[in-house]
Amino acid sequence: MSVDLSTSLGSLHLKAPTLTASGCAAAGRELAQFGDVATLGAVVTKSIMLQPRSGRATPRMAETPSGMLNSIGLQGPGVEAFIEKDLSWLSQNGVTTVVSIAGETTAEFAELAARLSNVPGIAALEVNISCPNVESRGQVFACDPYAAADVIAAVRREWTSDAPVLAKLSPDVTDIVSIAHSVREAGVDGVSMINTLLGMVIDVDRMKPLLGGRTGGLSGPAIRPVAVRAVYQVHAALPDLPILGMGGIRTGHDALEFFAAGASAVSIGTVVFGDPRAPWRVAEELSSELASRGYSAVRDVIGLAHR
Amino acid sequence: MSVDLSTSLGSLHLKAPTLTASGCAAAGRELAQFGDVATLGAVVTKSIMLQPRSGRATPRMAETPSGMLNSIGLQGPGVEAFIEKDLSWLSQNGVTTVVSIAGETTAEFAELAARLSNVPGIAALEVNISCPNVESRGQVFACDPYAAADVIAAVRREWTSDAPVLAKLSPDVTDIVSIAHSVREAGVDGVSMINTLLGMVIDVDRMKPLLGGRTGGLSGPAIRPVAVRAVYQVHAALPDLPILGMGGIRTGHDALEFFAAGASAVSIGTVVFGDPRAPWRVAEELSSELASRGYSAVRDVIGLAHR
Amino acid sequence: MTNAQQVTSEILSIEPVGSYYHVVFSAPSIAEFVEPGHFVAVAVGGVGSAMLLRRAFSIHRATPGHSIEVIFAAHGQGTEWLSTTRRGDLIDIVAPLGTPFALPNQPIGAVLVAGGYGAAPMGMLAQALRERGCEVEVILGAATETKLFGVLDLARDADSVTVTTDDGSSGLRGRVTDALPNAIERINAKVVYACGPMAMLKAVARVASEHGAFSQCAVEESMACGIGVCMTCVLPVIGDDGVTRMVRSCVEGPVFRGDRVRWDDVHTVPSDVFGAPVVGGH
Amino acid sequence: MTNAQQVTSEILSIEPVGSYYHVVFSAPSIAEFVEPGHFVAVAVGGVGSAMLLRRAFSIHRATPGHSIEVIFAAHGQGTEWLSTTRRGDLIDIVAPLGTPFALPNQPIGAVLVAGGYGAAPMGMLAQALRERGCEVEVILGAATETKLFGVLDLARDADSVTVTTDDGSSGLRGRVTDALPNAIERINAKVVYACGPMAMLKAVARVASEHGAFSQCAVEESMACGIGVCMTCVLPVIGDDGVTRMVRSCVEGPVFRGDRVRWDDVHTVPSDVFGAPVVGGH
Ligand SMILES: Cc1cc2nc3c(=O)[nH]c(=O)nc-3n(C[C@H](O)[C@H](O)[C@H](O)COP(=O)(O)OP(=O)(O)OC[C@H]3O[C@@H](n4cnc5c(N)ncnc54)[C@H](O)[C@@H]3O)c2cc1C
Ligand SMILES: Cc1cc2nc3c(=O)[nH]c(=O)nc-3n(C[C@H](O)[C@H](O)[C@H](O)COP(=O)(O)OP(=O)(O)OC[C@H]3O[C@@H](n4cnc5c(N)ncnc54)[C@H](O)[C@@H]3O)c2cc1C
Ligand SMILES: Cc1cc2nc3c(=O)[nH]c(=O)nc-3n(C[C@H](O)[C@H](O)[C@H](O)COP(=O)(O)O)c2cc1C
Ligand SMILES: Cc1cc2nc3c(=O)[nH]c(=O)nc-3n(C[C@H](O)[C@H](O)[C@H](O)COP(=O)(O)O)c2cc1C
Ligand code: FES
Ligand code: FES
Repeated sequence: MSVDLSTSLGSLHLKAPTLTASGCAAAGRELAQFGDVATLGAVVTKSIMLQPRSGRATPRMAETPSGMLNSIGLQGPGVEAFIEKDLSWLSQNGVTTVVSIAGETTAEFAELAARLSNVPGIAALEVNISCPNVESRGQVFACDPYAAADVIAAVRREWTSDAPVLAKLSPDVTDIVSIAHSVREAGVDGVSMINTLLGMVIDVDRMKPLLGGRTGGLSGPAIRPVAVRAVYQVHAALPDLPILGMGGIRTGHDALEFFAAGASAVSIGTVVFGDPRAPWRVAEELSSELASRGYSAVRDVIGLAHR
Repeated sequence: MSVDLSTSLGSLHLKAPTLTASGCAAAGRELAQFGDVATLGAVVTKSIMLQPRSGRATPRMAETPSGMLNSIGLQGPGVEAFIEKDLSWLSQNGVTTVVSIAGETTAEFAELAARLSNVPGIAALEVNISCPNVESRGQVFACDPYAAADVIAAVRREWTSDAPVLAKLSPDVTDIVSIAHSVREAGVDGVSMINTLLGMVIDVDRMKPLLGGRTGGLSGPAIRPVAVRAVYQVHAALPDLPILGMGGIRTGHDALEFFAAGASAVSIGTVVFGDPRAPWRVAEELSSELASRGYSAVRDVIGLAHR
Repeated sequence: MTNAQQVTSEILSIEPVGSYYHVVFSAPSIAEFVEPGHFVAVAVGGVGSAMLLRRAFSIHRATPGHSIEVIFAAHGQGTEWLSTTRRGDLIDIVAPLGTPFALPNQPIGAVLVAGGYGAAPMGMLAQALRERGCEVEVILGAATETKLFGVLDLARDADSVTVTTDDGSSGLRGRVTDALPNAIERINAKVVYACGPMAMLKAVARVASEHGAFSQCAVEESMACGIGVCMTCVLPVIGDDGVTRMVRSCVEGPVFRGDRVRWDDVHTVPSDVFGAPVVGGH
Repeated sequence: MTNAQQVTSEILSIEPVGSYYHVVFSAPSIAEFVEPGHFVAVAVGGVGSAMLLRRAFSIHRATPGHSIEVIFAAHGQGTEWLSTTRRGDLIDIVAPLGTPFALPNQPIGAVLVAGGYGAAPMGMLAQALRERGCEVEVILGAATETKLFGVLDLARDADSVTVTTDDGSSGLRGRVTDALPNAIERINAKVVYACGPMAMLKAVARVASEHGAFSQCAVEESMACGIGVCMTCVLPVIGDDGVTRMVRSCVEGPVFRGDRVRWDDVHTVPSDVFGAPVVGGH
């Protein structure tokens, strides 16, 4: 049986259900040696900032049980070089591109949205609000419903394109549903969830936090149950809000859990590091998982675990 | 080199650095076939409630990558049977016992503290505030600084024993430091951290949450980086507050991370299910880890990663 | 309660048998304590494994001073891993665990009913019963022939063996319970022992009761610890006092009296269970 | 950039050599593309593993149409696991990865310096250099004799081999850099190739510069992806434009010009690096 794997995130039609995750596929080019990136649902690019950025000191990663910590610190070339080099490569290669943006102030987010608004080849904007807000003693935007809504409202004002705007939520909150409510009110077309969990590894030889950035973001299959719970909760509360689900997806079976919990599409992040073909493989496996259970379209299972 | 593994949690002296974790060793008796429980730092008993309690429907557990979800629902015999059967066994066998209590209202916690105050053989009280507060639409006490402080203050009022009172904190909060502050103000002698993270697994055959209780608590090595971070943050903010650290400890090396982050003692939870000798083994391994790095006492490394 | 031991065991052999694998674990200090119905909890995954929990298997055979054996189906990740182990590999095991089958004091007739790998403990059980002078009838069922286990061995250990398969590929087409009434009558059985899927156990318990026999059913509940400390493996069982409690199948079971298990309420919390949520409460 | 391939490889052999293991991976479609200095990323842990990330190893040897080989030390959990694999096991590998050693167009003198398993790529490199008519001196160092690798093979592939050990258990007592100035002078070397611990690379780069030679250093940074998508493996490297950037060692490296790496600033973010935090900013 052939399974229809196409889906959508709000107004964005996706030919395939699996996307890359921001920061886990750079801007797609390196993955091209392992498969045709144009066949993916989309490439979600590494969060870009206005200015070039060196990122944090190394070590920037620590492997942990079924996961890893990273503290890259948003290293990147800045939005101008990104448009020139990365976006152009993606466009030329016919890749559906979701651009992730990050800022340290609400104004920076707004400026990024304004700058990218008229750039062709952007299928959606993912607003990574899981960054520290320098105007609020470093509290992460996504951890405060007001700060999160401010950023989204500012982006919305500047964003003149029809492409949907997604807010990327952090799981490090007491009540993720309230954050989802808040960004929805502020005008997002959907949410991406989850970003990493704040974690730490101690290097007991040096008796110091191992990572250059001291804390890091925990990702990978270790966090999958937290991600599935978050997707389930938000879909239960806001069934019409499209969700791009992610967090530890390794197999088609895992992806199916996210769709059943309420995701409309999924991103594959950390698992790509161990298996560069994962975004394609997971889509193929998802197809078999659906077929073997008698479903003919991935859209048919979205939110099914809520019945 | 012989390493001094004794430590303390506030006024409670512990002959060994590893304790069991609440809910992961019942009331100690079953572990006795694998080792002498009287040699452990302490047995922390399964959270006990006022009344007998059947717990949740099965399935109550799901294995997840490097972790597991549980939704036991605090099954237990109620405090009277607990005192009669469990506490008496523990006392007779010379086991250092930390009693964990749980309630659905502040009054229930207070009543438990009152009932247990004059019962001999309780080395410390661990107040499991990671339970839903029925008077507050099921919000977990530990997720709200006011509710958490109310419970602790109420327990403190009724608790006439000299044994220290610990609050067990949940990681499912935006800012665990503020909760720690709050329970400290309310009078705890220390904190236990972390309890499980809220998670979910979907059974994609039945297209329903797998667990009888739908969501469950995620534990095991998967969550260790979150636990180490939480311990580190709270110790940084409140260096004098004793911490009983836990979350995914599997080896002596892991335990050493917790001590370096600021824990004064550690509990071994989920890993006991796979290795019933873990509480003893981890202590032995910790001793070697310390010796090989030239430390002669575990007390000397508490908080060392903060220098 | 027999004391369980945690030991590092060497795999003395591992071989496919039909749809299953047959493993022999060295267990010199354990084997003598094993009774029919005991189980072993096996650590899976080796170095750097993501699987924290042990897998439970009925003990198929125990050779005192030497080894214990299990029969397992490669089902999910842990048993798949186990199927890739080889002779000489070292594996951590905990055994014997659980409450074994209760044996009669009288030389009565007994029917042993097993589904699939549920036949694993039946050889030991048949031998123990015959040593006590019992007449032993065995009924082995499975979905299809390759999923039958132990037919030849049991033919030796028991007085008679009846085989049923759902697809008729071996023996009678049908369910074990189709053959059960006859078997009970034939030897005037006073007890039925069963091991297999929950649905089968439930049906066996009912048929046994209907025919005036006791039943001893070995249940299979998902277990996190296997040693009684976690409370994941519970099911509603009626006590001697008539009160239903959520009882641990790893310690109080896996073998229960069939008439005591509330089969229809498994996976629920019956409202009359000890400590059940009160309305308006939890 | 050579295209990397992800393939399921069979372990054709795995043998201990001194303190290390020597593995031969079947890699018929990969081997012909391998150049000296390339590395392979190996998935570890098998079914149900908690280890998500690949382990990187220099390619020791490549036999076109057939196999690639690595030398590894069992160090942490992943390499420990790898050491328990056996002939016939299937393992997922990605190769060839990285930017290999740059080879000279002229038949110049070259000194190859390696510490411990850093000797792994040196045989291929020596061969490639000699094919170009270069004179090749090798200096192999290690803490102690059992940690030396490749002495005999390199004696065949190079013009001369000098050995140093920290404890004097083999060759000269001392560091590779103690022997380096002499070696450079002896053959009037124009380039020094180095592979080993960071501290060694730093010293080698300095000595090479002091003696007017270029250096090509293969660094070893902790890598999450190995393919250039994660930005974990960076170090500060000065570009042709004189600007220091945090550069990926898995793609732009692992081999860098020794005079371009800011050795003293590795594991920091120098204040003059491209995109460095501005004061008051991030
Ligand atoms: C008392 C007892 C005796 C058993 N005897 C046998 C036997 O003789 N032969 C045999 O093949 N199997 C037996 N089983 C079932 C066996 O334990 C499961 O097939 C096995 O645990 C599945 O592990 P997995 O890694 O393949 O599956 P996974 O799905 O990867 O397992 C995930 C988790 O769920 C648990 N789990 C999954 N399925 C079951 C199940 N059916 N029963 C209990 N836990 C489960 C696992 O233990 C593990 O913790 C027995 C189970 C129990 C409780
Ligand atoms: C380009 C390159 C070439 C290498 N060549 C060789 C070689 O030929 N032979 C050899 O024995 N080793 C080599 N190494 C080092 C080897 O990759 C590590 O020893 C190995 O990854 C350690 O894994 P583990 O599971 O033993 O350690 P763990 O501590 O369990 O590893 C945890 C994580 O840290 C990473 N890590 C740990 N140590 C290192 C390290 N020294 N370098 C990079 N990553 C590390 C691991 O890859 C893993 O992701 C090379 C490394 C790089 C980057
Ligand atoms: C190395 C690394 C870098 C990341 N960088 C970003 C980023 O720049 N922006 C962002 O929104 N998320 C970033 N993430 C988070 C992922 O996009 C994803 O939300 C998270 O890792 C959970 O998914 P996973 O478990 O599949 O990786 C990064 C994750 C990793 C591991
Ligand atoms: C099956 C199970 C039952 C638990 N029951 C309790 C409990 O009753 N009270 C409590 O405070 N914590 C309970 N916990 C949480 C543990 O005590 C511990 O805080 C948590 O599991 C993290 O530690 P670990 O990763 O070592 O298990 C339970 C955990 C598990 C896995
Ligand atoms: S499996 Fe833990 S109590 Fe039975
Ligand atoms: S290891 Fe990922 S970019 Fe180099």
